[in-house]
Amino acid sequence: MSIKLIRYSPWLVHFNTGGCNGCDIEVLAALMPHFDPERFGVRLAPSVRHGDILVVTGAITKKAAVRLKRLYDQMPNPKFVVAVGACACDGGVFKGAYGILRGAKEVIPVDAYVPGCPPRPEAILYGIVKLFQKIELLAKAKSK
Amino acid sequence: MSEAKAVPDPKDVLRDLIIREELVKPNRRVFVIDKTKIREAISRILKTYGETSAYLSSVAGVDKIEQGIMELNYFISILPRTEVIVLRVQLPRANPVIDSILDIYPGALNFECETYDLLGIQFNGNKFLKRGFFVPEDVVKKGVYPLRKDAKW
Amino acid sequence: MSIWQEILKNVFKKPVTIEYPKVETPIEKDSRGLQYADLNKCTGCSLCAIECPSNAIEMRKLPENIKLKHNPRGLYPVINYPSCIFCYRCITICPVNAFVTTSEYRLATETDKLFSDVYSLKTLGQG
Amino acid sequence: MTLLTEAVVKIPISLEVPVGPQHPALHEPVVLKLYADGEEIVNVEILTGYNHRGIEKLFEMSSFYKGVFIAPRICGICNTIHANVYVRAIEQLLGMEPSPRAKYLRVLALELERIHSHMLINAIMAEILGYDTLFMLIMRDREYIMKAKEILTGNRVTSEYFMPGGVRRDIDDTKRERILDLLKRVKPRLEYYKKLFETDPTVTNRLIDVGVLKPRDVVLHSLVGPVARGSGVKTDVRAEDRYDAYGEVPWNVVTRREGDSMARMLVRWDEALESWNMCEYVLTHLPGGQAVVDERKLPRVLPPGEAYTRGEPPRGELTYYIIGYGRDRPYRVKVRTPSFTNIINSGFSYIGYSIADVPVILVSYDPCIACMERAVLIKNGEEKRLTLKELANMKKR
Repeated sequence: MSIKLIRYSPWLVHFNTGGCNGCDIEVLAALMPHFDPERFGVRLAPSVRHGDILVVTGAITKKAAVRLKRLYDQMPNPKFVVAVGACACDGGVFKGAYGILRGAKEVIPVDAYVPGCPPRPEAILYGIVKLFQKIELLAKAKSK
Repeated sequence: MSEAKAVPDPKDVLRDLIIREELVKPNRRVFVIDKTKIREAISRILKTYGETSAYLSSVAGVDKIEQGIMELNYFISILPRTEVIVLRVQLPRANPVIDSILDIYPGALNFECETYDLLGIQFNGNKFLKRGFFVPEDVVKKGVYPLRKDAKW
Repeated sequence: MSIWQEILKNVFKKPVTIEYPKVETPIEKDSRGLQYADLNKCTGCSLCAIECPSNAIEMRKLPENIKLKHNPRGLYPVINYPSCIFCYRCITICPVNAFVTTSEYRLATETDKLFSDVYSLKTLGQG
Repeated sequence: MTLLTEAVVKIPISLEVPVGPQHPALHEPVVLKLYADGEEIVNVEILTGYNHRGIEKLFEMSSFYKGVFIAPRICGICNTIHANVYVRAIEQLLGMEPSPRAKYLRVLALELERIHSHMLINAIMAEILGYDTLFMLIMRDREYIMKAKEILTGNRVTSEYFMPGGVRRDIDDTKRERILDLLKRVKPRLEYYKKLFETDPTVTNRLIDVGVLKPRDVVLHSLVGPVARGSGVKTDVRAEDRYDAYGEVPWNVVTRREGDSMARMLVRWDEALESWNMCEYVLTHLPGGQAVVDERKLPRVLPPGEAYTRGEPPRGELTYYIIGYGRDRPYRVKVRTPSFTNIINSGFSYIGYSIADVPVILVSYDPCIACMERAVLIKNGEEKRLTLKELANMKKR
């Protein structure tokens, strides 16, 4: 039941793990009046402890990976992770550099991937909508 | 134009320190100087042009493994001449040590820390140097300087 | 006085918000979106896979039942979209202009693998 | 400075406030560790490395043309200038010269980016001050610039617009008209926001006389860009090097004498208006000819040599030092980003101001925001997490 409730007003936690800020300004733009996701109750949570969906952007640097894991552990259950951008999905152009890991999936479980470098704000919202569909399926499976 | 004439040429300022002159594209003059003279050269530039018109633009270390040396390029932007000059020093690769210019140019802090962390060039007199300024822990533990050409991790 | 003008203006103005999933946002037709190889033109030269900055392209063998005269090696490029940075280097470097470009951006997936082989193989059917 | 630190460590009530671990915008994000005596800041320690991706090594490992696409990913907000400076370094090695039309189009892309970046940082400043309406309004009008950028380059943020020898796509007359139309909508808004920043007490009360920098400090600490120009140091690489078409397009270097946070923000508004004029000039005086370069015909191997090119991103001087050694990949690439000096070397400027002023001063250096979302406040062993905004409001409590 609790999984289903998230759908009504999921709060995002945005964490940049060391990317170029391109995805960050697109996540920011997706929350701006032009798209206004507060129509669905989506908004940025002031703290991880209030969040439902963790939006990871940027290449996962080794120093930030430790913090990402800690952040994920601090989030209340049920929690979901969206990896935004090529770097968070599997390293993007930085594959093979000594400072980074290949994608957020090496640190935490990821539920949805949004490709693009950076993805458009519409694409990010589409990714979140896609996650909702997944959540709904999960809720159905649980209620059975 | 008359203003530009009043500003002395950096070549005249550093005349007795220059070992040889090179050129970096596009039209940046390189003055190769001895590694012990770097402090003198920089304080001379600062004195000549004044404290508000010449700033340290960048410090680039290069590992030249075939010649067994490390090169350190100080890029200095001289505002009244709208020119960038390069001071180049060469250090032995086995023991790359140079005097810090931190007390002359406080702006050298980030460059010296970065160069130490990535290339392992020691700056005498800079006590802010530490490993892990940029480089992740696991690379630091192995004692590897990632920008050296023989670095493996 | 001016504040009343401002209020009146804002009352009759349309809101800037685009109700996104219901209403499509206006997108440039030539903005960089999903791209895939057209197998009618591709010669399997692997240049795109070599040049790709993010190594998102792998060369795969064509399915057994397909034999193409212009593609003697039987290879074709498959793009992994979550890894692709949509720089279109593959398109500008391709010697035979074998790539099809679209402005499709809705690519979100639940796995970290989303390959372009489906789109590429479809091009053969179209003829 | 060191004496002060030691003194503070001994005072039991002193406060240690690390701001952020996260500072993604720069190629080197930082933690600001503030040591405060009561409300007054006595020392700032800057820790780095959370964003170190090893890009300089990556350049050495991949070919020159892959580097053209790696360079923009150093910073997403100033990506066009990164690509531009890198590409110009390659052009220097190759001895190539882009066509006049390509030069004008490059200036257009760079200046559109400058407008949107300056609007973004001013919006962030408004948000830090608690002025959310202004934040939303500026972000709304910024979308017009993003649209113009999309029409020109094909993507909203990362443009991939530059190639040695020219640009990667051209514009036709309809596109030109559309960009002009979008720009015309933005200009009155830019003027309005500038006036707002000058007169609105919500903004002026927090910004004036906060974080004053003297010209001498600016130059000795290698601070660049609007930070230096706000203190009266006339440094602008566009005027010094006159790269691309900056020698032909008429424009002025904006400087201010005050040196406080307000001066830095107003320099940004003035520059945005200046960029607007440049964009309009470029669009109305676009020379004809070929702008798009055929990438298949570019040489794969570059001659040995060294090139040191500079550019002026929205945040200050950006330099690339590239050594080629006769192969298809560079021997060494050294990147100096503006925020690298502006943030790490500016620790001295916080001293003497109160904790609530720190976010204001930091944002006025344009650290590529979003980043500093979280601060930890440690007091008497208790740990409390604060957002940057809460930190800014601490004075009022």
